[in-house]
Amino acid sequence: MKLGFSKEDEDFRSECASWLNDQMSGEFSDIKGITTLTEKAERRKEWEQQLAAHKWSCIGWPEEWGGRGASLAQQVIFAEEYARAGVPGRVNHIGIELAGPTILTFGTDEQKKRFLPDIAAGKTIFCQGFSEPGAGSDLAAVRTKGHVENGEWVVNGQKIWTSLAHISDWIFVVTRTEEGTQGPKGLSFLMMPIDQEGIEIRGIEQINGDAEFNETFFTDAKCAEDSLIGAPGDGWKIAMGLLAFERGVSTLGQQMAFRNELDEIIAAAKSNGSSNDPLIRQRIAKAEIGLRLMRYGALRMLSNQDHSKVDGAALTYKIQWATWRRGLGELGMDVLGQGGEIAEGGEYAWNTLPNLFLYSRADTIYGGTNQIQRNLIAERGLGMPREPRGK
Amino acid sequence: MKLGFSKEDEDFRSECASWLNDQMSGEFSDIKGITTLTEKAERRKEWEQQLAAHKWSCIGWPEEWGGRGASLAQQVIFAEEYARAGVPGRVNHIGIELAGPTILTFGTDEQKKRFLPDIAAGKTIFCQGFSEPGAGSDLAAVRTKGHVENGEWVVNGQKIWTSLAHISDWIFVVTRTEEGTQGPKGLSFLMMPIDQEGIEIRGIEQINGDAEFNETFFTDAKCAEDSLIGAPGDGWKIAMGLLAFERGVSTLGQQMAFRNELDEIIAAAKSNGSSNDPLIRQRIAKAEIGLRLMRYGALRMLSNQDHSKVDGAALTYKIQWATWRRGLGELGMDVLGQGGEIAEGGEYAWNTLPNLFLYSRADTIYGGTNQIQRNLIAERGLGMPREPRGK
Amino acid sequence: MDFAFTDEQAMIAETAQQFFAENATSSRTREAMAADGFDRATWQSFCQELGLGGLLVPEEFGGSALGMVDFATVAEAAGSQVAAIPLHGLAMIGSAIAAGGSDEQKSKWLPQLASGDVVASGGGNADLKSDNGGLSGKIEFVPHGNIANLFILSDGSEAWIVEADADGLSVDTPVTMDQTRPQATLTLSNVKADPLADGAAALNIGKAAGWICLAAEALGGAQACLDRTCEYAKEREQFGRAIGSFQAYKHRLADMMIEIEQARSAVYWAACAIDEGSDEAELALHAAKSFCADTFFKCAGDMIQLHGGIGFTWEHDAHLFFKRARSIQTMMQSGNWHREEIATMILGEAA
Amino acid sequence: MDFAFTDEQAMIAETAQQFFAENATSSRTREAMAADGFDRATWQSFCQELGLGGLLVPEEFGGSALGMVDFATVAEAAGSQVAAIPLHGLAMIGSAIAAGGSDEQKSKWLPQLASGDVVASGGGNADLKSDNGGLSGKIEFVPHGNIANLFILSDGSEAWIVEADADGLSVDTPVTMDQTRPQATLTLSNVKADPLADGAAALNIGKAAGWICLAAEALGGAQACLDRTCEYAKEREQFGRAIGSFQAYKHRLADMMIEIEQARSAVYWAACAIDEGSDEAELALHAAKSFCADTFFKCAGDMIQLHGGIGFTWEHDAHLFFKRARSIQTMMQSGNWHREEIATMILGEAA
Repeated sequence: MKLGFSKEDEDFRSECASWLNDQMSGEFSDIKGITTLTEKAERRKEWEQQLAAHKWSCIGWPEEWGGRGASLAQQVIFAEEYARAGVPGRVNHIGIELAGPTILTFGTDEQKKRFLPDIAAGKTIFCQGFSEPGAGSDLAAVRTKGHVENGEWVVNGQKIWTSLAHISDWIFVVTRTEEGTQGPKGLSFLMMPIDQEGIEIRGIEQINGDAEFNETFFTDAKCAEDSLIGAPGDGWKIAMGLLAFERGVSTLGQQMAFRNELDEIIAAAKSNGSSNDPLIRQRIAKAEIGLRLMRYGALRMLSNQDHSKVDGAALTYKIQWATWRRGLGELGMDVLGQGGEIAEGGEYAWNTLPNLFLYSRADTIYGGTNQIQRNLIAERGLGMPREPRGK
Repeated sequence: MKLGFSKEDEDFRSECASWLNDQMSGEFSDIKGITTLTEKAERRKEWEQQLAAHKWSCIGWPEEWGGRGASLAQQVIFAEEYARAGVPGRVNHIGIELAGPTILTFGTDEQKKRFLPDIAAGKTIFCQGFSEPGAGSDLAAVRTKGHVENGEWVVNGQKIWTSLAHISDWIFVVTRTEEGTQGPKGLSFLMMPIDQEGIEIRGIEQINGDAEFNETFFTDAKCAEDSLIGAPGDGWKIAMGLLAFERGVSTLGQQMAFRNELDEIIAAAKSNGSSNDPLIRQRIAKAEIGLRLMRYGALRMLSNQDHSKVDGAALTYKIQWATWRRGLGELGMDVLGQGGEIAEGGEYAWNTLPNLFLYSRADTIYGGTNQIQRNLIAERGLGMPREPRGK
Repeated sequence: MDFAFTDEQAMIAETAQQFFAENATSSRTREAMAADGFDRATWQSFCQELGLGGLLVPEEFGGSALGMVDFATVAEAAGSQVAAIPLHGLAMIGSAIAAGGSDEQKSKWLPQLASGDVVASGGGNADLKSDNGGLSGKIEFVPHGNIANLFILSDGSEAWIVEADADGLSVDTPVTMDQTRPQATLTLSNVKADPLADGAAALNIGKAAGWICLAAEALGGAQACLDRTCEYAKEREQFGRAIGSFQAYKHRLADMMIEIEQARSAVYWAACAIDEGSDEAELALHAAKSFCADTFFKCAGDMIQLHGGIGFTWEHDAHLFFKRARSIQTMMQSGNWHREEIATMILGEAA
Repeated sequence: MDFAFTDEQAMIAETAQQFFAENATSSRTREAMAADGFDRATWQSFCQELGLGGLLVPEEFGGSALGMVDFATVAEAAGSQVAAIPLHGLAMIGSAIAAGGSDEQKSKWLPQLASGDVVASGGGNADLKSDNGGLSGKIEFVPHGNIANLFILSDGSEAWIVEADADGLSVDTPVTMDQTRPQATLTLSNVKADPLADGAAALNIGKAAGWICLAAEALGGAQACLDRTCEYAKEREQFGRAIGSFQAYKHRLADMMIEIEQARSAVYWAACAIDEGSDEAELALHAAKSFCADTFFKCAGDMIQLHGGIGFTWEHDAHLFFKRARSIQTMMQSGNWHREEIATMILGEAA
């Protein structure tokens, strides 16, 4: 057990920090510090390509597909330095962290050739079509249907919470391709181009006034027959595999963004004097502890090579960060006091802390609500009997 | 809506306060301030009889059965003054508050004549046989069996958590009297004399070192055939009726005991300086608010004459006080700090606050766990679908 | 001692519930949110058709002189619809003028408040300066200050009536998170101000009325969050069952009810204590404001959570409750402040 | 960077788990509780047969000179059985003497500590007075002070070795709530005391070792509460179903696991930080002690609640965990104190 980084790793840290800082003070200074997912999307696509041009786009991927085959320590370092430098989140997060690894694991050679280089190069932006209205956190309740017609997949149905769909090129969708099936059986995993007549995207306005999420409608939407990943009926298995990728190194980058949020709260508390309030002091200390434990939980999870046992750190990670961040949103507002109620511009648009307060209410919902997470933890982690399904 | 008491009521308050204070500074000064249920049981039986001799034993009962037919306001006042004077809890609480009202409501005239005068007079002490090992909070799972033989009821089985059984004269037991029945059907409600060969009582040692609760074993235990309240099979209905009596005026007396506990915490905080700690101050204020809201919740519940609707205050009362008191136990220990770990005598016996800390862990369990309470609230109070029973 | 509504109180409560359900609809409230946060139509009907504008105003000045308990039932009903109306200002300013105004001040303003012709609000700042009848300074977070015609402003000991169109007064209204109750910033530069005859009495009851209003609104809001979530829980299915049949879901609903029942005791305890001049009134007010605001916030947060994704959309009403709950928590002092007041009563000042 | 056990560490952890499960059984612990709170048989086997008494002791003095990570795995295992052994004193005093003792002090005491022949404990009080080598004062809450042969006592800056049989030292042992770790009161009247060569170094590492011990015990205890409750949940039926199939029950178990996983990160982060001399060590220690103690207390309370009535009996082991958890919360400063230390690092002293 060792927490420190080697000399080589620290050199690597200097290298990426220096490159990222150069970018953020130079050519891409106009996107530095953006915290929302939607702002300046076009410039951020250019940033994806800039990353790719310097081989920083997907360092954990194998070299043959545009990565560096970087070690865990290096990936950790890159994620930390990326966020520390104030670089905005990756608009192709889903392509790099989810679609890419899924194709690497489950795709054919041809599919790898077709998709991976363009994802790595920042030319193909992906989004994710899992949730459906009425199905909520229950992936097995998918009703979007797909069938093959004239050598193409034809898809009909509706997805919801398709984050960033409006700026994406491709979407992966879980569809029910075997008629009459229910639950996890009969689902398939398809990659579909978004720019076609059969796909319509509508933004969903959120409580903070933004519209990062979308509803996506499929009306005889089409994709080539070989856009299927795995075999027909493998959709559930592949989707579950993909969800495991979600707990990868990028969590550390996310944590650095949390670090910035907590630092903003600390600065606000110092500036308005609430840093002298013992109740606020306790809460800030708890938030600090929570963030540190998140970091070391993530490192435990990433260091863990024993895949034969349930990884408790991994299983509890989603609810842990989501709940922590929702609490952080409340802490931020309590530090700001009544002033947190006021938007500074003339519009319904929010600075970091009030926006965190509003937005973080979604954290405990999307990607599996806290309730679903607790079910999973109790059933998979603790061996409790499954919740009976109705009907 | 009116909270103040009338002139007559305030006169009544003076009257009972003065009598109670006389007793506690005079003949019964030796039992003043006792907070456990078990200490000095024999003297406390004498106290029951002293109350009866002065018509203070069951003021809410009709005059013909030894009561005063007192108004709600008067009952409220008596309960408050009783506790304020430092009088210990009633060892015949169950007789006065549960068995008596149950007999009044469901008993025959003969049963009333047989039991009520002696209960009122403090001559018959009752305890309660509901819970069974393995049945927990699930009254419908009762397995203790009763049948009629030679004109007597014969009972076999085991009850648990029979508080005060070792000093009681009678026990009421819910038994399964129709063979082959399950759930709420086929249960009957019997009154049994405790002093007989067929009944054995064993104390259960609790985590605070006391043994207030018992296991009670029935081996061909007997009672007269007319000791059945209601008809055979009415047991469930009567038990439910009895549980409603539990939320009567005596709750206010219980609250006065809580008041004394909170006051002891306040005094300890002032004395050791933790009253200057803003975190302790917040918690004491919250405890104070909680106690006040308990009082006004109880008054709402007692004032409510509209029995057509669910009474939210009544339905939520048990979990509210139990959870509040468990928190009070933790607050008391946090005020005492490390000193709370130390017993003052040379034995494993605890002063009020450490004892409260230990004992209050039972509050959220007996009489229906917090979990069961939440089920009831959601199902009866909010109309949510019932939890499916297994098998 | 009878802690249940009288028949008359029950009737007022029912009338108010029905009125707000019919008038302060989601679409009307959202129209107001998109404009100046004032649902004029509802307010006009409330004051004139329903005649409840004068609830706390003495009969001789066109009111019905009812008590805080009656007012609380109305504020509870308004809160349950997140109505975008200046009820808080009416309660504070109406009761303040009634208690501390001169006869002239009362007869000039109270009838207009009762009729809804004048919308009132107020605020305070210890740094307010009064010089030869001219008031100068800055007061932030004046609820519905953007549409008020009349203010009572205070430096903590004295109180003045200031008209919105007075020279030297400027009213700025930033965008607020809760768009159903905008908060204005008043900047005063030697503004003509009419001192209330008995400022202390006015402030005392005005503050109490304001706290009762917020606590009762919070109670109504919290109950609405629970009611709406219960409806959803019965209809919505997941994993093939109504989500309300899942035990963990049920328990969260139960936890909401447990808090709400206490909040209900708190509001009516405090209202009764004021009406009866009880010496518990101050403690009750601090308890009610802090407890109800926290209850509402918890319930509104739970409402979002228990609705899942849809609860997080602008389209759904959950965020109206959530934002109102947050603003009530911050208005007229935080929960910690109120609890510290109670702690001081019990423990004395901290050393 | 590799935040997983080495093979050797995993082996020590497994050995210790097995050892305590087999030795520190409920019946042995209860025997100790009824007597002086010291399970001698387990302690002897631990030090001698298992040879783990010298875990933190340098090799030249009969120890195995392992690190805090190794020690934490052992303390975790001891905590999971609420073992009635003076491990806390061993960790504190052993590492203190190793770090701050003279060569003579080390060679005199460390081998005896490692072998278990000497049981050590310690405590402090700023009012301790040293006069011509004689120590006077009173020190409360000395864990297992009743059976210790050796103390290190401190006034916060200096530290002295005091032998239990020294003239002028009296040891009183009141009954404590947690009977598996009695807390003694030492009264000293001009007691012969041998100052440690480097008191500051000794105190520094001794405190760290003590915190790690408590945090790791708490982690082990919390995990045991969860494990035992899970077993119960699978066996025990109510309403015709295993109680572990009820969603609310499941969610509480899940909440325990969520906290425990964080507690695990906290313990090994802090232990690593000490072993590696990281500048995060101080923060990590405060985080670990406060977080793990709270986690244990929560889990032990939940263990009682989720067992229902049986969990509240003396016969069931739940109360051993509950009382140990409470005592860990109070030992070596409260959670609030540790968090305030962290707040001071982040925010500076409060004005």
